[in-house]
Order: sequence, then structure tokens, then C-alpha cells
Amino acid sequence: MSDFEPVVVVFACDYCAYTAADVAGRMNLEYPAGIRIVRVPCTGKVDSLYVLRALEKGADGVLVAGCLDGDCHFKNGNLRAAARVKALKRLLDEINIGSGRVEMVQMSAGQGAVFAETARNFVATVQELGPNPIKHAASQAA
Amino acid sequence: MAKTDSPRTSNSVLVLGGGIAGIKASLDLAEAGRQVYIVEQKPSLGGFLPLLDRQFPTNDCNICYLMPEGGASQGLQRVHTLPMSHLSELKGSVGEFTAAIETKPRYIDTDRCNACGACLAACPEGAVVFTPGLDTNSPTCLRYPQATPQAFSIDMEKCTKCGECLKVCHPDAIDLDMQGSSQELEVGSVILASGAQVWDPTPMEEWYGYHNFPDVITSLEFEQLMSAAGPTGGAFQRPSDGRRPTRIGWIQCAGSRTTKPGGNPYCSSICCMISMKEAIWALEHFDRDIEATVFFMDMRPMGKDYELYYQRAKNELGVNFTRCMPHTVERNDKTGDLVLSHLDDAGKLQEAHLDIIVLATGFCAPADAAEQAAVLGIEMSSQNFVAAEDFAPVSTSRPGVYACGMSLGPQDIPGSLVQASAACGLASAELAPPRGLVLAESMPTEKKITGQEPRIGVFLVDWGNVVKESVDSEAVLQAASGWDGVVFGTQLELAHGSRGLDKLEEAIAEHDLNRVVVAGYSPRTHGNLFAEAVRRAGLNRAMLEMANIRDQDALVHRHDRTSATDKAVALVRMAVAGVRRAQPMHPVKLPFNPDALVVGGGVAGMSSALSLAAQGIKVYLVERSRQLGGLANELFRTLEGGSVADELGEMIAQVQDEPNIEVLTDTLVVDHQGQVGAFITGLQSGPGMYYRQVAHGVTILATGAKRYEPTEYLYGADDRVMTQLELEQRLGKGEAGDLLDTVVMIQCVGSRNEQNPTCGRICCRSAVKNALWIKEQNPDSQVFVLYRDMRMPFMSELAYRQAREAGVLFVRFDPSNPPKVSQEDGNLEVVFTDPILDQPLAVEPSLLVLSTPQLAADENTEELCDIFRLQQGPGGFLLEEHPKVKPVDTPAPGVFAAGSVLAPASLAEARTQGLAAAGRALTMVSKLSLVLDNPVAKVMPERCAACLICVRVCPYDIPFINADGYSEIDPAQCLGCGVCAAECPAQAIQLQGYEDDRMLARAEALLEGIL
Amino acid sequence: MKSDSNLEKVLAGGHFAVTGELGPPRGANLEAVKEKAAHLVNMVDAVNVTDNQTAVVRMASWAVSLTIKEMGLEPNYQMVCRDRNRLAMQSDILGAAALGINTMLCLSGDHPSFGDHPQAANVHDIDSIQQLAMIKGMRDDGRFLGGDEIDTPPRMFVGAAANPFGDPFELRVLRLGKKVAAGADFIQTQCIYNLERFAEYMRQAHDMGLTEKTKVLAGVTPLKSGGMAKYMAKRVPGMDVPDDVVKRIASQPKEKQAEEGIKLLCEQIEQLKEMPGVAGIHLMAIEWEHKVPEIVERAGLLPRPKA
Amino acid sequence: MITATRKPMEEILKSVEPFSKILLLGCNECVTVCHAGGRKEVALLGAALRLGRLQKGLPMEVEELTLERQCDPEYVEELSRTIDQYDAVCSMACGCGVQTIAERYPSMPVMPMVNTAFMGASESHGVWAERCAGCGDCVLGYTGGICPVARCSKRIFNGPCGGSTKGKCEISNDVDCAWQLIWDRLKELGQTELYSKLMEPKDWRTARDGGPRRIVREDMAL
Amino acid sequence: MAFAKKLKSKDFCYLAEMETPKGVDLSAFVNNADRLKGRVDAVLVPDLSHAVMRLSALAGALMLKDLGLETIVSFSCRDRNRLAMQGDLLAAHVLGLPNVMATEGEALELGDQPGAKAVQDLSPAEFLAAAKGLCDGRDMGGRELQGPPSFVLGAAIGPWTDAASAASRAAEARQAVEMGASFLIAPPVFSLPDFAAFAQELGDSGAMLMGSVLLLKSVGMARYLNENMPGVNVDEDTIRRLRGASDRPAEAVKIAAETVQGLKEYCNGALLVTAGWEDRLPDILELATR
Repeated sequence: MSDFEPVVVVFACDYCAYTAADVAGRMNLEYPAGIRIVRVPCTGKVDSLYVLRALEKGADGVLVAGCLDGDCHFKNGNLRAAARVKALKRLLDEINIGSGRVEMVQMSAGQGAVFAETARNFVATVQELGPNPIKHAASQAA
Repeated sequence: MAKTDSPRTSNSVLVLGGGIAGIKASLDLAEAGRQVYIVEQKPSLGGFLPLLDRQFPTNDCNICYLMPEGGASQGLQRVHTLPMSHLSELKGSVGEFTAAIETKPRYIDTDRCNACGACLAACPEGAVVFTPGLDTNSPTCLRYPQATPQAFSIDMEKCTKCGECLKVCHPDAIDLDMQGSSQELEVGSVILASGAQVWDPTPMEEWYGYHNFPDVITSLEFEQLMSAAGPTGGAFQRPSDGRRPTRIGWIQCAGSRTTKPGGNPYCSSICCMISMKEAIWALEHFDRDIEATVFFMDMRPMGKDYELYYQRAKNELGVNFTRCMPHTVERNDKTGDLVLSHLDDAGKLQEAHLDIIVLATGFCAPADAAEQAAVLGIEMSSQNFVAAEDFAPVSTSRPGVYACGMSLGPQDIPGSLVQASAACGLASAELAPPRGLVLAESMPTEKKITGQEPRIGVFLVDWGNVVKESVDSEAVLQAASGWDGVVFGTQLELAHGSRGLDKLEEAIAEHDLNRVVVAGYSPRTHGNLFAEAVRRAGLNRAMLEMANIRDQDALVHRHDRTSATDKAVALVRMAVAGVRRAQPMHPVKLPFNPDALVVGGGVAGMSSALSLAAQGIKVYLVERSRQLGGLANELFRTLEGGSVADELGEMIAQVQDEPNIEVLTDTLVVDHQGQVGAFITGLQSGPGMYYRQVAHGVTILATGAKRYEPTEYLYGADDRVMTQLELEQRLGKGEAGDLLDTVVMIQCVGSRNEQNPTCGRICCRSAVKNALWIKEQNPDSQVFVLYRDMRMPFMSELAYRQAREAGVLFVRFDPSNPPKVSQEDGNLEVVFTDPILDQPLAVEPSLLVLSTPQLAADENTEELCDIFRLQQGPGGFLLEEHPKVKPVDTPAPGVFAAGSVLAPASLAEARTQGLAAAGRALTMVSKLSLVLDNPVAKVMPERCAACLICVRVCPYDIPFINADGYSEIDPAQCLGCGVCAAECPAQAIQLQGYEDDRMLARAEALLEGIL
Repeated sequence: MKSDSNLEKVLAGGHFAVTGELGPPRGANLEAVKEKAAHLVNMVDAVNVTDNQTAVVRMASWAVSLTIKEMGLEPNYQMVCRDRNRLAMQSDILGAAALGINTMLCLSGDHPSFGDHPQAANVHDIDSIQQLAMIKGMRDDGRFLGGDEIDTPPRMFVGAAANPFGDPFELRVLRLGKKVAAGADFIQTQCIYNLERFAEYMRQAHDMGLTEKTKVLAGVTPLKSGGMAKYMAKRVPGMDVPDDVVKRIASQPKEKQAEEGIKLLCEQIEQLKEMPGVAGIHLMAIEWEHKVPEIVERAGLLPRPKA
Repeated sequence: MITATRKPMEEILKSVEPFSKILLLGCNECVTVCHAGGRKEVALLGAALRLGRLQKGLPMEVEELTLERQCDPEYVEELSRTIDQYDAVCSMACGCGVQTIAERYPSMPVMPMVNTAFMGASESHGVWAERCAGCGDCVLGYTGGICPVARCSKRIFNGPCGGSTKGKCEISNDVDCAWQLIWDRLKELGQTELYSKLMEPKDWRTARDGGPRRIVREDMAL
Repeated sequence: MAFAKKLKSKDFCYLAEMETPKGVDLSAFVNNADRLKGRVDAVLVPDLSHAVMRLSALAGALMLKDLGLETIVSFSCRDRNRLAMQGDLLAAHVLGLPNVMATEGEALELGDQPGAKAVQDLSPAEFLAAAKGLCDGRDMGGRELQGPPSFVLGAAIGPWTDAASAASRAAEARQAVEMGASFLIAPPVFSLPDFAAFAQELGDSGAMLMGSVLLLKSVGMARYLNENMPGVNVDEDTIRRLRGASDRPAEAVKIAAETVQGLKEYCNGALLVTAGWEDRLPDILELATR
């Protein structure tokens, strides 16, 4: 599976992870190109549906990237997001997509290096999991 | 600070000089509702800044934040730029000056010129002038695309009036018979910001070989040679033979700290940082395959946390540092090597062979400084810089005339910006109170686009060609052209400047676009800039979506062009999908409470309070202890010998007498809520903890630092061991007499070590101050100062020289071999190594003085951060919004900071920052209303099941079920987090810009083609 | 006399009554029942036969009651509200009365979630107080709960359980009052270890005139071991075992703990005998039936009055 | 309000196994409020169903729609024009909604996607608790406004039983003893005398035990 | 009155301090008070506390009474002479506010009317005597009253810094009890052992001893109190705990609640002082009575 390059959608909070990703870029830190970032005002805005829809459209993994505990710009949006991710993981196990494809990660705005490292690690994890199983099914069905 | 009795009728300020300091002062003033005239002698604004490719310590290019076009756009129309002009006379007095301005002919009409460059190409004499640089005529050197005004000029001294240029100028902008003009301006105050000039090494060419050897260049020339936008396009070659250099050396203090004729006695303060930046840059540029060596006497990274930059350069990035006295430069004609002879630490003569030598030239006063001072009627120092004092750091001898930036002496950008904001605060106080400000920009009416089919324009913006290096831009545009709704796509050349933005606006009109995608920058940093342009083109600001293909693509995947291009396509497709569903957004206006809260009653806080109060603003000044004054209460005199106590006492009295200031001593801040313009802060006073809340619109934090309590060198165990501050107390009270026989001072105690890697910044100056004072009280005393680097910026270098001349012995020690202090039978002994003799020396001091730093008041600052939702930086000091461009702003809008809460600060710095924070606060306070343009949550009543979930999840308790039985969200209060929208079980709540259909469309577009 | 109950007679005669308890087996083996019951003959005035105790299925209470009746014991037929609706209850009562069962105890029953059929429907058509009133109505008014007349009403001496230590404490005596009002001829209490608190309860009951109207038998159970004492103290809902009681048993060596338990029990019975309003004891020695003769003997409760 | 929870995915996937195109139908009433079957949950289950089916290699078309109310025929009528294109309707409404659909569209298989649980109240965000058992003969006036039928594990009318400990029910420390609550509230109200009254055996006919119930307003139903 | 009964019952008392507003907007005052109903035995309303001009305590207490709360009015000897004091005492009785006590009052310099004149006609002890006298039907001038009032009297205990001052505080307290005080309010407790030692020193005075619990809102406040409030020593563990908390105000509430819990062992009640954060009182009470 070494030639498998996962596509990962990152829902990144503007106040931390999205900024951290900008910082990572400006620090010229590399991470796999499959990482694609969608900006959200707070991870509390990340509807479970967005995550499911991303998987439905073929993403191999989804990261919800919010602020560190206690640092949410909106008090506790990140905790709500974390709770949703937890429930989503259960659902994904139930439908055999696998809970490992979704993670909640936390960082602060200045942590460009953390963003890059998190991105690399998650891509590696998804590489282990293999491609989103629906890709195969979709190509079969087509 | 003498209070002026000004008539306060004018609302205008004259700013002399269009460099970074002048621009900053103008922008702050304009934002605060003032009319500003910037008078600049050159054809365009910018000063030194456009000559620099990047800036320490972030090694970013922040030009976009600093220049008028890229910075705050509010109030820009109140800035009147007068290029090629100078002040010829200043009549009248504070509040009612009349300034006579002479303007030279430009020979090009700025309203018509579109800076196409045809004239420049056509001119056989090289008389057409546009951008300063290594080659001042180079049309390719467009490092400064935001030049204001965006127009060429003609140097009539070179012009032969051949008329070639007239033929090629299509806009018909050239008028070779143009006459100069003069005018008189009524202004209330004046800010001098005409800066300094780079010291020219020509007079000392016998030492440095400048001119004699082409491979000896100045810092600024090096910068131009290295710049990708420079004359060589970044292909760095040795000027003499075009060879790729492998050994580059920087010679520090070229022309500074010298008594040699042609040189300057003071320290230029910023050259150490510039050289380090250049050395790091060179190492990066050549993939570390060169030797970069800095030859220096003392490294003086003076700004906040600059010491960390030095340590990183030395320990991580591979810059060589050779401590020496640089002597002469010669050239080995056989090898072509430059040979720098220098005296090493042990006093031995050494030679270094180099390919290129960069002279870290300092700065000096402009040639016409004295002349200008005469016109202004202000006093100058011996070096022709404005003579300012610690307690009046941006004031001149003439009331109503202020100074900032390099007019006050060489300094870095944050220092200039702080002074600019400070001067602007003071200058503003001399004016009529701003009232009834008309803030409405002259914007066209928004086009109605409801019901229209999307007509989307895709603009690829790549200033500096960063994106193109990794991404096939054409392929991206090609892909975009096929997408639903995309009717136009182009690369926007130099879109960063007004020229590019004009093009954007033109394209919107020309192609009747109703939605815009800009691909290139992060929406966080550039969203506002492009949104303004979109708005100017008659569209709602929300009709813009940005694709972050620079920071989150090109910069990350530069080794994989294919993937980077694919990803760019996906990101742009996401933006297109998003913008297709964009809905107009309309900002909300709220009343703005103009009162201010200043936390901390030290010099910085009092300065802020006084400056604000002078503008008629009600200030609550909160101080934790029982008395005002803070750390300055323990100081007696300044380095120049002025009395701190007198000045401080006067300042405290002023604060107490000021009716607009309510002083609350013995008071703590315990809670804080609200937003800029409408803060509410809970305070607690006295041992009984009386609680009250104050309502205010802006906040200035100036809670200061704490002293380091040394544990080293028998401190606390022997009465003869004390800190500089304690010594100062004794000297001040005349109680040090017996101790002043043999005095040893040890520098860097508690700083620049593992526990505290930062530099204390002001301890060297304290040591020199006290050493001189000791010599004054007892000329026979023997004083040793054991130091690592003597950090004496600008004129304090003269005091250092004076101390050496007075017989104070300065002995350097290496941190690996620090002085040893012992006590036996009551005899104190200090053993240290003399680097020249390389021998241990033992001294039995009557007094051992430790130079200890100010440390962050960690616990206090931590709590302050907790309450005000801010962050701490290295060493626990408060983290500012941006160390370079927003030095006294914090990330929380409406909250500013000043003084040693940010970093160890001298009295003058604390005072300046206090004034600057007030100046910054003024830009907000002057607004009558608070405009909220963040996205807000909207309820679709027909879907609402009134389930109360939004009411329960909102972190700010904003939604409620209204009389009609559905949820209602006040747009003025909603902060736009979107939690309610994400939790609404009926999908009845949508957050503007992040509506569900839009979010899903984005995600789908991002993943299109995968299945 | 309301019935032919031996217990009623003993109480009416002013004797200090002693009742025992027997748990039916989880199978159809009658011999085991008889073996246990044999220990109780002539030792107690009536024997409670539990009804699916702790919500675990066991042999029908009425069947075991009948069996021990034949052995010469007076069964106290327990019936819980958990498993039957009012139809089944009344029909079973008629059957029991017809077959010579004279004494009944009305109970709510433990919740099914404790037992071996947590899935079972939890009937609770009527509650134990309504059950008491129902039986009283059948007996005294000769009417079914539905109002129809009964041809030959069942003559049943009917009692109820009471827990003096459940929460809320202040409701305990009030609820006793409700049971008495509903028709409880006698009351058997939960195991008593905290005699002080029980005395307070009895005092209140006495003040309300309840001891005039009903006979209270204090529940007692020998503590077989320190472990059991701790378990009772911590785990059994509504049980109040004072620390010093636990300590007293647990501080003995293992082998002497049972003996200490019996000693403590006898002391408590002595105190209960003296307590105003206490008409007897209800000795719950489940799975320790063979010790009953020894306990009754040592507590000075023999011989039992002949009916 | 009626509360419900989504069925386990395994059961749902099994129930839709035979179908390739379904209508996933939400209801904007109680199940929206209890986060079980409103638009949001419909969208989530829709995505999960599509994903789950794709994963098995059996793609399924899922149309999503949320009706104002599934238990009123007028609202259900709006499906009549389009319902034929589906193999089945998967309803996220309570049992009433499922049956209303089934009754109106006799030939259309209707699958429940939620387990209808109880009539409950929100205790806090995300927590619903049973408050009413719909017994048809309300005694709240005598029990301090706390229902012994819905909230006492043994439905005791003359409680509490002996298992009440520290205000909690014998079945779990997480369950309040209803009678403790009743008593506390009666005390607060100064109505403790209500307790002394013996509550008569309940007439369960008004509850489900009398057979399926209906309410007919004679003044309205012509 | 319930408070008087509660004092006799010796059950643990929960008291909360509520300052009257500086101004006539009572909304926050009423809101906060409303949330205390059924949670506290009485609300202590200080009179012009911190020497800050504000709504008079009697009026505030009357508002609270109308809301259904029982109050203790704490008079300040700083601001009224014996005529006014006695007059106000009679008023308190008539208005149905029988629980009263007096304090010396903070120094005027610390307040917002530093130019005011400090009266100090009576000491708190003399106040007790005067109140007792009124109950017996005579005013301080010895004149007979037309109908005597009745009060439940209390007294504040001053801070102590060492064993010796603790002993003299205890003696003062016993004296106050002799003069009729049936409850005693001790200064804020930050160290339970220290308070326990005092309680032991005091012994059974015959009055109910209440410890004050001051909500430590921040580390800065803890440091400030350590430096400026006599007898206060907030230990480093507490400060570290506050520093380490992600939500400091919530941690402060917990600490206060734990102090209340701890006090139950040593005295008969706790007075919660939240100094402006009255909206947090229910949280503290909730945790403290759990």
C-alpha cells in the first residue's frame, strides 16, 4: 500500500489550527499533499454531517482540528467538536468504515510544527488503514 | 512633559517624512479621525523599508502590513501625500501652526501616470526615476509595488528634454515644463519623521577598502544583491568576477562606535541584527554551502527576544561569530581574496580570507538635518538627531513638534512604530477633539445581485512568484475555466499593490462579475485587503472567497509540483463552489464607549492615562499597590544624570490632578468581559475587597515586570553583595561611601543563561550609569565591570566610552568560565580571567554588584492573560499581536500593552510604549460606533422547532425564543462561532459564510474526482 | 377472631410472638423444604414463606405454605405485587384460604432488575397497601376489589412489612399508619440492628396510636460473620447497621464470629422484649434454619404457647 | 414530548438490505427536539446509510425529506406524488408517524429508524428523562406534581417501598426515588396531609390496559 | 424567625453576604438574591461596607425580606452616632429585621468618600449594650421606651495574627456573648487548622460561631490578601491549585466550597463572602452542601 496517498480533509478552526497551517507553510514545513484544509470559525461549527459527507465523497480520513483545551475562542466549541467526533467514531465502526478515519486534534495558532507533524502522522495512520473502503465499492459499482 | 495651552481648533497634523515611522503616525492619526499631510522629499513614500527584502526576527517580509495600501485602510482618504516636497517655514505655535510647503516639479502627472515604465525604457539619459534600489533606475526592481504615489518622476538634472519619453507616454502624463509649487497648511501639530541616512563608508575607505575593492559592499547593497526582486534577480555573484562566493564576512560597527574621522561615536543599534539576518539568509540561499562569519566587538541584539535570535543563529543555524577588533581590509591580488586583518580576543593580529565583505554600516543624521531643525526651530543633539529626554522621549524643544523613528536615532522597525504611535497620541492632544467623524468611505453602492446567475472571476495572485515556483498556475486557471459559473480567470500581476487591486476592480466591471475567487494568500492575512477591493468594485464584501494555495499548498509541497498543482486546483474549486453560494453580509453598528481602562500605574500606564486624558477621554487607572510609579520608584537618576524622582513625582502629581483620570490604587482586576467598545471589567479594591465594575471601550495593560532575586555570588549571604538597583538606592541616599573602594560588577546575572535565555536589555546601561556615579562620588575607587557583551545602544555608547575614560575597567568573561566569588574570614574575593593576559585575577572588592534583569511577573502576567484571554511568550512576558508590526497591540481587539509587561524596558521605552498604546487606543476610541462585520448566525423561522437547543448551547446566551415562538439571534451580539448551527436538529440555523449547503459544497468540491 | 391463624391467637393471647422464615427452593424438590422446615417445628408461631424473593424464580409460595402446614407449622403466605395483577392475586388468595392457609403478608416485591428475569414485565397493578385493603375488603366486607360479593369470603390474618430505616425517615411511621389504616393486622419489620433508632420509631408509632391497632413484630437476623455484617451495612438498601455492631462481630476471630452474632442477637431480643409496643420478633434465619432452635432457646422464648 | 433514539446501525442496515432506493423521512416535531429524527439526524443517517451500503458494495440511493409532522395525514399527503419512485420509506418519526405513513401508503414498506421511547422532558442539553407514562388518569395533583407511575420503578401509589435509600431508588443510585421527591415537594408545598390519604387501586383502563385509546371531541368531530 | 430557631438548633448555618448596590438599580441585587432562596439561612447585609457610599443596609435588607429571605443587618459604628444607631435599631425591629450586629467599619481612606468624618460614637460592644438596653425597655439615655423591641444580636470577631491576639479576640468574643450576642462571625478562613485552634481557644461561648469564607477569585487576590490583610495566609498549595486550574473562577468556587465543608467540623456556620461575584453563591452552596 506504499503508493496509496490518502486524501484527508481537515476542518480547521480559524483561531488555531488554520493559523497553525499557515504558519507551517511559512516555516516551509512539509506534509503530504493529500491534506486539504477547510476553514471553519470554530470546530464547534463542524457538523457531524460535514465529516460523513467528506467520507462519502471519498476522503480517506478526516481531521477536526481545534484549539487546545481551555483555549477555545468561544469557550467550549472544541469540546463539543470532540464529543461529536467521539460519537462519529462509534457510528463509523458500526458501518464498518472504521473509527480510525476520523480524529479530533488540538493545537494552538503558533504551532505550525505541530500541525505538520499531526498531518504527517495522521496520513501515516490512514495509510495503514488503507483507502476508504467505499472507493473500491464505488469503482466496482460503476 | 510640559502641558501646552493649545487653542485646539485645528484637526490636522503635518508629518515630515514618509518612511515607516511617518507612515505609521499618519495611518494612526487618520484612523483616529485626523487630517494628515505627509511631506516627503523623495518621489514616493517608503523610506528604507522597500530596500529591505526581509526583516528580523521573523525573517518575513512584512511590507504589506506596514505600507499604507496593505495596512489599515480606514481613514486612508484623510492622508494627503505630498511627495517631492519639503517644509520651508513653520510659523505660529502649537495648535495653530502655519506650515509653508515647497513642492518640486515631478514632470509627471501622478493622476495620469499608470507606471507602465515606457518612459523609463525610452529615456536615453536615465533621468526617469521610480524605485530606489541598488540600481535606482532599474525598472525591474519592483520590490516596492505599493509605492505611493504609484508614478514615475523625472530627474531634471539629467534630463536633456529630448522628448523621447513624451512619444511613448500614452496617458499623456509627462509635462517637462511643469513648475514647482508652494502652499501653506494650517496644522495643529507637527511630527518629524524624516529619518536618518545610511552612513557612507567612503571617508573610511582606507580602513575598509570600500570603493577600492568591488567585493566590499554595504549591508544595503548586500540586501539588494540577494533579493529575488533585485537587479541580479537573486543570482548572487561576486561583483568583481561574477564568481559564486563561498566565504562571506560581515564587519560590524563600520563607521559606528569610533572616534576616527568620518565615523560616528554612537552605536547604530540595529546593525548586529541586520548582519545576523543577512548571514542566516545567505546560509539558506546557498543551502548552507558557504561560510558566513560576523566579525564583531560586542553583539548587540537589543530588541525583545532578539537575544534568542542571536543564540539560534550561533547554535543552530551555523553563523560563525568572531569576536575581534576589525582592523583593515586588503586584497590578495593573486587569489582575489579579501583579507581582513583583526585583533582577536587575546589581542593578537589575525587574518581572515573572504570572498565578500559586507560592511555593517550604521546610520547617521540626514545631511539636511540641521537645516530642517532650524526651519522647525528645534534643538538637536551633537550628532544632529533630535534631542529627546527619558520622560519626553518623542518630544522636541518646541511645543507641538514631536519626533519619531530614526530622527531620534538609529533603531529598528518596532521601535519606530512605537514612537510613531506615541507621537501621534501626543500630537492628537493638541488638536480639536475629533467629533462627528465622517467615517463612511466613498464607496459605490452595492450592486443588487440577487437572482443573478453566478458570474465568477478567478484571480491568481502571486506576488513574489512564490506560488509559481511550486504550482503550475496556468494549469490551475485552465481547470477553473471549465467550472460552472466561472466566466473569467487571470493571473493578477503584482496584485498586492494598488495597481493589482485596480486591475481586479477593473476586471470585475469589465466582465460583469458578481463573485470573486482570489487564489494565492491566506484569507486570514489578506482577506480584508481583497474584500475591500471587491467592495470598491461595487460588490458586497462577502462576494469574495479565497483559495489558500500559498501558505497551505505552494509553500508546503514545493518539492512536488504535480501534487501541489492538483491540490491548488482542488482548493480553487472549493473556493469557487463556496463563492457560488455566497450571500451578501451587512455589518452591524453599535455605540462605542470611549472610556479607557489602564491596568498598572507605573511609568507606562501613567503615560497612557495622561495621553488619553489629555484628549478628553475618561480613564480608570488601576494600580495593585498603594502608590503610583511602579518600578521607577526605586530609580534615582537616568544614564544622562537626570533626576528620576523629580520627573516621576511630577508625573504622579499630574495624574492625580487630572480630572479625567480616576486613580484606583490598591485595586486588582478580577474579571473581564465584552468586546472592544463595550468592555466590562470587575475590580476589587482594598483589603476589604470592595468590588465594582467599570464599563470601558479600550484597555491598556501595563502591569510591569518583577526583579530577579539572585541566588548567585553569595547574594543574601554577604552584605557587600547587592544588585544594581540596591546600589543605586545607596548611591542616591549617599549611603555607599565606605563601600566604594573597590567595586566589582558582574553582568548577566540571571539572564542569558539556561533558566533565562533572554537578555535583560537594560542592565548594561545600569552598570555604566552606576559606575560613572561611583567615580563621581569617589574618583579614587577602582571599578571593574565583568561583562559578556556591553550592550550600549545609540548614545549610551558615549557614556560607555566616558566610563572607560574615567578609568572603569571593563573585563570580558566567557560564560563557560564565569567569575568565581568566595568569602573567607570575612574577606570577599572575586576571581576572573583576563582575556588578554589569559591569567586569573583575584580582586577583594569592598562591594560586589550584580547586574540582574527584570523578569516577567510570571504569576501576575499569567493571570492577566487568563482574565484577558491573552498569551505569554518566551520568558513569560506578554505576547504582543506581532513583535514587528504590532508591538503594542495584543491579539485581543481593543486591548493594548505597554512597558515591561512586554519585555524588560528602560524608562524611556516604558514611557514611549505607554504613549504609543494610548495612540493606538485613540484610533479606536475616536470611533463613535463599533462596526461588527463578523458572520452571524441566522434563524430560518419556518424550520425552527423551538427546541431550545441553540439557547442551551450558545456560549454567550444569545439566542432566545421570541414572541412568535421561534429562536431569535441578535446579530449585534452573535460572535459567529456557529455552535448553534452545528447543533440545531432542524437545520434551522445557518452561519453566514458557513451555511450547510456551502460547507458541503466546499467539501464536495475539494474531493471532486476522487470517486 | 378474624381467622384461624395461630399467629393471631398467640398475639391475641398477649404472648410475645416469634415468627420464622423459609425460602422456597429453586426447583421442584419438596424434600429440601421439609428438611429445613423440620428445624422450625415447635420453635416459632408462624413461618413466612417468601414469594419469588429478590425477584428470583422459586417454588410457589402457596405450595410450600401448604407443605409446611401439613408438617404442623403455621405458614405466613407472602404475596408480592410485582408478579400478579389483581385478578391473579384474588384468585390465589381464595385458593389459599380454601386450602387452610390463614396468614398472609403483603409486599411490594424487589424490582425485577435484581433478579434472574430482568426482562420480565413489572406488573404492579396495585401496590402493597392497596393489596392489604383488598384482602381486608374480601374478608370483612365479603367483596372483591371490583365490588362483587364473595360467596364465602377468605378468613385471612393479614400483615404487612415495614422498614423503619428506609428514606425518607419521617415518612416511615406515616407509612406504617397507612398500612394500619389499610388493614394490616400485624407488621413484620426489616432486620433491626440499630435499636436506638427503632425505639424512636416505635415511640412515634405508639404516639400515633398505631401499636394499639396492630401488632409489631421486630425483624431480627443473626449476623453469621463480619463479612455479612459489612455487607448488610453497606450493600442492602434501607438497612441500618451501626458501626459498633459491625465492629463487634468483625473484631472477633473468624471462627467465633457466628457465636458472637448469636450472642448479640439474644441481647437484642432481650431489649426488644422490653420495648413498648413490640409484640414479638420475626426471626429471619434463612439458610440457618438449623440454628433456630438454639437461638430461640438461648433467647428464652421457649416453650411456644400452644394454640 | 415523545422521545426516541436512533436504532443501532446494524439493525437499520439489515432492515434496508432488500432496497436500493429509499426515502428517509424525518419529522419536525418531537423527534427533532429530542435530536432523533429532525433534518439534522436525517442528513446524518442518510450519509451513514449511503456510506454503510457503499462499504458493502451495495450502493443505495437515499432521498432525504423532513415533514412538518408525520402523524397528520395532511402533511403525509405531500408524499403522494413522489412516493412511487422509492422501494421503501425509512421513517425517523415516532411510531405514530411510521404508522401514519403505513396507513396512507398501503403498498409501501415503512421501516422505523428510531426506537420510540417515552414521553420525556429535557433535563439538560442532550439529556431527556421520562416524566409521563400517559396513564390517562393523572394523579399529579395528589403527588406534589411528581408522577409515581412514570417515575417510581414499581409504580407504587402509596410509596415509598422499603428500598429507598438516601433519596435514591433501589434499582440504581442514578435514579431518584420518586416518593422521596414527592414527599419533599409535598413538604415544600405544605401539603403533607395529601400523603395520609390512601390512594385507591388505579383504574388501568384509561391506560393502555383498556385497549387502544382514542380521544374524540364530540364538539369537533362531526 | 427561622434564623433564631436555627441558632438554637445548633445545626450548621449557611449565611451569605450581599452588598447593596451603589445606585438604585436593584436588578442584579434582586436577581442574585432570588437565587439564594431556600439555600441560605440568612443574608448578611453590610452597612456602607468598605466605606463606600451605597444603598443603606436597612433598605436592602427590607428588599431581601420582601423576597422571602431572612437577613442580618450589620451596622457600621463609623457612620452614625448613638441617636441614629438606636433609631435605626428600632426601625429594624419594626420592619421585621430582628437580626442585627455592628462592626467598627473600615477606614474612610480606603473608601470613596475619604473626606467624610468618622463618627465612632459607639463601639461594637457598646452597640450590643445599647441594643440590649432597648430590649429591656430603656434607651442609652435611660428613658423608657414606648414599647421595647427585640433582637437577635451578633458580633464580628476581629482578625488575629498569633496565639496571643487569638486569645484576646476570643476574650472579646466571649464578652460579646455576655452582652447578648448569640452568634459570632469570624474573619475569612484560609487555614482550617488555624481556625480550629481559634475555635478551641474560644471554647463553648454559648453563641454560634460562624467562619467567613471569602471567595478567592484569583491568584492576584490571594497574594494581595497575604500581603495586606492581617491574619491571612493563603498557602502555596492553594495558590498553586488556582494557578493550575484551567478555569480559575470555577476552581475558586470549589476551594470556597471545600472550606465551608471543612468548617462544619469546627463551628456552627459559614458566612460566604463573594465580594461582587454573588452570582457564584449558588454554585458554592451547591458544592458545599453536596
